[in-house]
Amino acid sequence: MAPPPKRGRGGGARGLEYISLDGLRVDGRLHTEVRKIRCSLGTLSRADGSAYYEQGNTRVLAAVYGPREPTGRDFEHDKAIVKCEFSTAMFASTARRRTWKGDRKSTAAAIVVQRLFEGVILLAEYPRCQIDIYVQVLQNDGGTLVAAVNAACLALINAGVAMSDYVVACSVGYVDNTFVADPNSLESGSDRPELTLAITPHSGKICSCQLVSKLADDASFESAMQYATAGAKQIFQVLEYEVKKYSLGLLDSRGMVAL
Amino acid sequence: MKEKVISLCEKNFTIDCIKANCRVDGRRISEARKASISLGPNWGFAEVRYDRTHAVASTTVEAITPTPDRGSEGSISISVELSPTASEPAARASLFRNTGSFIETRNCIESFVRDSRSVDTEALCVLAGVKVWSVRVDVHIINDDGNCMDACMLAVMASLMHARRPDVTVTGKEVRIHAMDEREPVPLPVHHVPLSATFGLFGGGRPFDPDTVVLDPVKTEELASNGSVSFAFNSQGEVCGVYKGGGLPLHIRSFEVCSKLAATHAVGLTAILKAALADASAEHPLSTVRPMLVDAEPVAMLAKKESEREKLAAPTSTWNATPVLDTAPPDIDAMETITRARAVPKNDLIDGVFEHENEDDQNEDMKDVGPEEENKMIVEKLIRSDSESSTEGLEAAIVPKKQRKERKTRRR
Amino acid sequence: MEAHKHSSASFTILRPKRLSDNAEPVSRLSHVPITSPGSVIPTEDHSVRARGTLLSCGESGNVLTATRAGVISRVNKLVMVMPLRSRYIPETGDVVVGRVVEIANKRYKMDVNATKHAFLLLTAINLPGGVHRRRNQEDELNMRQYFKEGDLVSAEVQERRKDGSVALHTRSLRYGKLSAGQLVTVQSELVKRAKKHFHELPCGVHTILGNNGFIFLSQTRKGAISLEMRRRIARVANSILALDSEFIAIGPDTIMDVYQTSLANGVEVKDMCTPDVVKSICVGARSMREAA
Amino acid sequence: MSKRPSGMELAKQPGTIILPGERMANIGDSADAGQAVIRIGSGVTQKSSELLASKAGYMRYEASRNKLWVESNQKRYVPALEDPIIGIVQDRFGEEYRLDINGSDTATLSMLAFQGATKKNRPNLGAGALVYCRVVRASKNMEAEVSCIEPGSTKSWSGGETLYGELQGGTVVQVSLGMARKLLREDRVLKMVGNVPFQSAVGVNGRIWIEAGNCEHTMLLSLALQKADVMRADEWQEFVKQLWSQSKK
Repeated sequence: MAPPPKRGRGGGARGLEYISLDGLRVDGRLHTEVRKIRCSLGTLSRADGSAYYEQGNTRVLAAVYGPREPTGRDFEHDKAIVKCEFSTAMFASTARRRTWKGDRKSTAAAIVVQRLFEGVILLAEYPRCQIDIYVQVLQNDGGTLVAAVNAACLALINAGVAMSDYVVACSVGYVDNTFVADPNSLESGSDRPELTLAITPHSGKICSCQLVSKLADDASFESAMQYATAGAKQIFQVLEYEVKKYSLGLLDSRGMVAL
Repeated sequence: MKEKVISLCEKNFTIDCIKANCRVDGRRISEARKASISLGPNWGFAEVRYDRTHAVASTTVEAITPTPDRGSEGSISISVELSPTASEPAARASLFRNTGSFIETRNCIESFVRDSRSVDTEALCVLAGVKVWSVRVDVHIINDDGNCMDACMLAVMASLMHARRPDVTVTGKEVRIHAMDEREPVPLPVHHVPLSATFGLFGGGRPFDPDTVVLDPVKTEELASNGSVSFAFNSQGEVCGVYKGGGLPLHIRSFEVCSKLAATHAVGLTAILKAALADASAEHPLSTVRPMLVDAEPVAMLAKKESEREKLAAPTSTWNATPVLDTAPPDIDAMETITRARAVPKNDLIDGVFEHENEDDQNEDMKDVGPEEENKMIVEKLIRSDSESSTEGLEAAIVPKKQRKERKTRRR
Repeated sequence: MEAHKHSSASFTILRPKRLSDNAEPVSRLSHVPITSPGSVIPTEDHSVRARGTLLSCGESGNVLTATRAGVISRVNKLVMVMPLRSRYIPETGDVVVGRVVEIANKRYKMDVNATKHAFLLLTAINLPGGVHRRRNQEDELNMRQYFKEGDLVSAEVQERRKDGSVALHTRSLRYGKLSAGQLVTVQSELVKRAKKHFHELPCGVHTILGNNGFIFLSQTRKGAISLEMRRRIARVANSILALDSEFIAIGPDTIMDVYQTSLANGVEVKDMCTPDVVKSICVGARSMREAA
Repeated sequence: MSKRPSGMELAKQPGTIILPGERMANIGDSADAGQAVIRIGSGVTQKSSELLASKAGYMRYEASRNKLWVESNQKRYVPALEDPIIGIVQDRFGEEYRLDINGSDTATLSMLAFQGATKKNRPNLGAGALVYCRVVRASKNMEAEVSCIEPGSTKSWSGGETLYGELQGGTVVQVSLGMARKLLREDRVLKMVGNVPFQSAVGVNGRIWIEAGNCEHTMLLSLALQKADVMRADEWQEFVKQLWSQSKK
C-alpha cells in the first residue's frame, strides 16, 4: 500500500498559494511582468568588455576577454572559437554551497551560453582567435541562466565584438496552471515545467530553447512561447536603452562627436 | 578535439542535396531512418539501431534505503557513455569523455526522461523511509553515424519498459523481496513514453536568411549543419521537453514545423516500440517460473547463429572485392562455458557480440569495428566471462554482489 | 513598460566605470545616429557597405543591419558603423608600443593589444651599430641579444597582409627597445592619430603615445632618474589613467591640462586615483580647456 | 610446389586466401648465393629462411619483378610510392599544406608542387579543399610527401585540364582499399554504376570523387558506389537497377 498521494501538483512544498485572487504574484507582479532590471556596461577596467546585470534579486557580472590569440591548442583556422565559464558565488543562494569548477549545473549552463553566442557572433571576422566569456553569479533568486545570457550579450557589445543581433533571454514558469513570465526561485520549483527561451529581438528568431518537464495537456507549448517572447521583448527595450545611453555618454566625454 | 575531417565539397554537396530535398542517403527532408529495436534475453536489455547508429541500454533495479529528505520517493538515474568504438574522435577522446556535444546529449536525455516524470518515482516506494527502488539506466553508444541522441532516448525508454523488478511483500515493518524465479517479476511504473526527434539546422547565419530543418541527420549532415534542436513528445502528443542548445537562430515558423513533425514521428516510434515489446515478452526464455537449470534452448540458438555464419562466409564470387575475413570461429568447448555462464541473468556484452555476428549486414559491423579490434573484443570477452563464471558460483538471481559493487566503484 | 530610469545606482561596490551616469547626455546628443547590433540602417540603393555592417537578404530585398554599437558615419556612398570600444585595429604607418611574447623562426611575436599578435621580422630591425647586411644564420642564433621575451619595443606598422597578420618594423633611430620608464595601458580609440607620437612634455617627461593604447613614459635626459622626476612621471601616468577612465581623448594637450589641474588643486600624486578626485580633475581640466 | 628460378618456392598458389602467420614461400638457406633479388611487398615478413604472411588477404606474386605481397582489405591507408590518392587540406604551414589522407599520419604537399606553379603564380587552397595527388615519398618513419606534378605533362595547373590538382564540386565516397584498387584496375563497376555522364577520380586511399551534372545524380552514384563495397555482384546489379528506376519516378 503506497503512502497517500500528495495534494495536487501545484500545491508546492509549503502549500503556498502562488497567485492571489486578483491575479498578483508573490512579489506583486502581474503574470506577464518581468522583474525590475538594472544594468550597466563597462564596470570592470581590466576586461575588454564587461557588464553588471541585475534582474530582481538575481545579480550577475559578465566579463569578455578577446578576440585574442588562442590560449589552448584547439582553435579554428578560419573562424574564432567561443569559450565560456560559468561560476556561482558560494554566497549566491540562501544556503552556502561550495561548487567545484566542473560541476554539472555550471558546465551545462556554460555550454548553453557558449553555443548560443557561437550562433550570433560573426566568427568569420576573427580567424584563429578566441573569445572568452566569464559569468559570475553574485546573487541567485531564480533565472540565473537568463540573467547570464543578457549580461554576456551586454559585455560582448561593450567589447565591440561583431554580432548579427542582440541575444535576449526570458523564462516562463507554470504555477497554479497559469503561465508566469520570469519566475523567481520560489515560483520555479523543481517539479514544475519551465521554459527558458533566448531570441534575437530584431528578427524574432529562436537562438536557444529549453523546456523542462511535461506541460499539462491544456497548457499549449505555443502559448508558453508567446509569453517568453513577450517577456524577452520587454527586456530588450531596457538593454537597448542602456547601450544607447552608454554609447552617448562615451561620445559626449570623448568630445569628438563627428569622428 | 578535431571532429572527423569533412572536405568543403562534401559539405557543399550535403547542403545542395538538402536544398533539392533528396538527402545524402536518399531520404526526404522530413523522413527519418528506420529504427530497429531488439530487446535482449535479460530483462531491461535493449539494443537500438538507426541504420548504422547503434546504442545499447540496460536497466538495473535495486532496493536501497532512501535518503532522509526524500524518504518516500524512489530514484532514477541515467548515465550515457560514448564508447571508444563509436567513432574515431570518440576513440581518441577516450581519456576525457566529456566533450561539449556529448555532455549536451546526456543532460538532454536526463531532462527528457526524469524531469518529464515518465517514471513515477513515488510509485517506486516499497516502504516509506525503509526501502525504495533505485532504477539505474546505463546507455552505451556503440557506433555513431549521426543523431545518437534519438538512438539513446529510444534505447533508454525501451530498456525502462522492458525492465522488471522483483516482486515484494510488505508485512508491517518487515519487507521481503522475492527472487526473480520465485514470483513473476513486476514491470516498472512507466506512465508515458517520451520519445525524441532531433533536427539538423541549415542556413546562413545572417538575421533574415531562410533556414531549413532536417529530421534525423546522418554523420556528414551533422558535421555540415550549424546546430540542432531536439523535441520530445509522447504518443498522446504532449510535449515532454525541448532542447535547442544554441547554434543557428531559427525562425518561429520552422520551429513549429519541427514540433509537428516530432509529434507524428513520436507516434510512429511508439508503435515500433510496442511491437518490439510484444514479441520480446512472447519468446522470453526466462519468463517460465522454473528453477534456473541449463536451458537447452539457448544452446540451440547459438548453434543457429553458428550455421548462419558459415553460410555468410561461403566463398563469394571473385568479383566482390571484399572477401568476408573468415576468422576461425572460437572452438566448440569455449562456447560451452559461455552457455553455462549465460544461465546467470547478468547482462554481459558477450550476448551483444554474438548477436552482432549474425545480423544481416554483418560485413557492415565487421567493417566499422575493423578486423583487429573485433578479434581483440571477442578474446577479451572470452577471458573475462570465463574468469567470472568459474570464480563465483551461480548465486541468487539478482546481479551478483561482487559485480554490482565493482560496477558501483567504477561508476564513481 | 516605460524604460527604467537609471537612478544613481544604489549599489556602491560595483560603481559603473563612468561616474556621471545620469541621463543628461542622452537628451543633448539625441541627434547623433547611434546604433547597436541588429538594428536596421536606412540606406539608399547606391550605398556601399563597409566595416561594422552586415548585409542580409530579408523578405523585402536586402537589408543592412549594424553589427556593433557605435556611430553610423556616411562618407558619400560609404555607410559604416564606427565602434566606440574595440581592440586596436592596426593601420599601416601607426606608431605602436609592443611587448615581445615569443621568438619564432626569423621573427619576433609581439603583443600589440590587437586581436592577433603582430610579427617583427628579423630583416625589419636595425642591427646594433646600424650596420647594413643580409641577415645570416648567426644573426638568427643571437636574436635574443637584440630583443628578448618581455621587452618593450616601439615600432611602426609596416603592412597588413591578406590573412590579417600584421608586420612591424623598427627601421629608424626613433624606434627600438624601451627601457627605464613606465608603461600605461589605455583604450586604443582614445589615442588620436597624429603626425607626432613622440612628445617632450613641458614637465620634462618623454612620452610615446602608442596608437594601440600602450603609452610609454620615460625621462628626457639620459642618466639616473631623480626622485622628483619619478614623482612627475607618476603624476603624468595617473593623469593619463584619469583621462582613460573618463574616456577623454588622450593627447599631449589634454594630459597637460589634467596635470596642471591636479597641481593647481594641490592633489597628492598617490590619491589621484580615487574615483571622485579623478572626476573633479577632469571636469576642471575640461572647463579650463573650454575657457582657453 | 613449383621450383622457381627466382630461388624461392611458393608454398601456396598466388590468388588464394592467406592468413597471418601462414608460410608463403621458402627461400632456402643463403648458401647458394647469386640468386635473383626477391622483392617483399606489404603484408609479408621474413623469418630466417621462410616468408610468412603478416596480414590476411589474397596472396599476390608478380613473376616479372619477382615480387611477393599480400593484398588485404582494410580502411587505413599505408602510403606507397606512385599511388594516386585524394587528400583533404587540413592546414597550411609556411610553404606546405598538411593533407589528411585517411592514413596513420598526415601528408605534406608543397605549395610549388603543382603543374607549372611558380612562386608568384600558385594555387591558394583553403582548408577542406580536395586534392588529387601522387605519392612521391613514402617511408615508414617519415611523413609521406605528395605532389600534383604529373611527369611528362605540360599543361599548367590554372588551365584545369591537368590530371592532378584541386577537385571542385561533386562529393567523396569512402570505400575500402581493396574496392578502390579494383576500380583503378578495371572500371567495369564504374560503367555499370549508372547511365549518367559523370566525372570521377579514384584515390587508392579509399576515397572516390564523383561529380555528375546535378546533385541528385551524384547522390545516387555515391549510394551505388557505397553499396558496391559491401554487396555481392548479383545483389548489387539488382540494387542499382532498382535505384535508378526509383529516381526516374
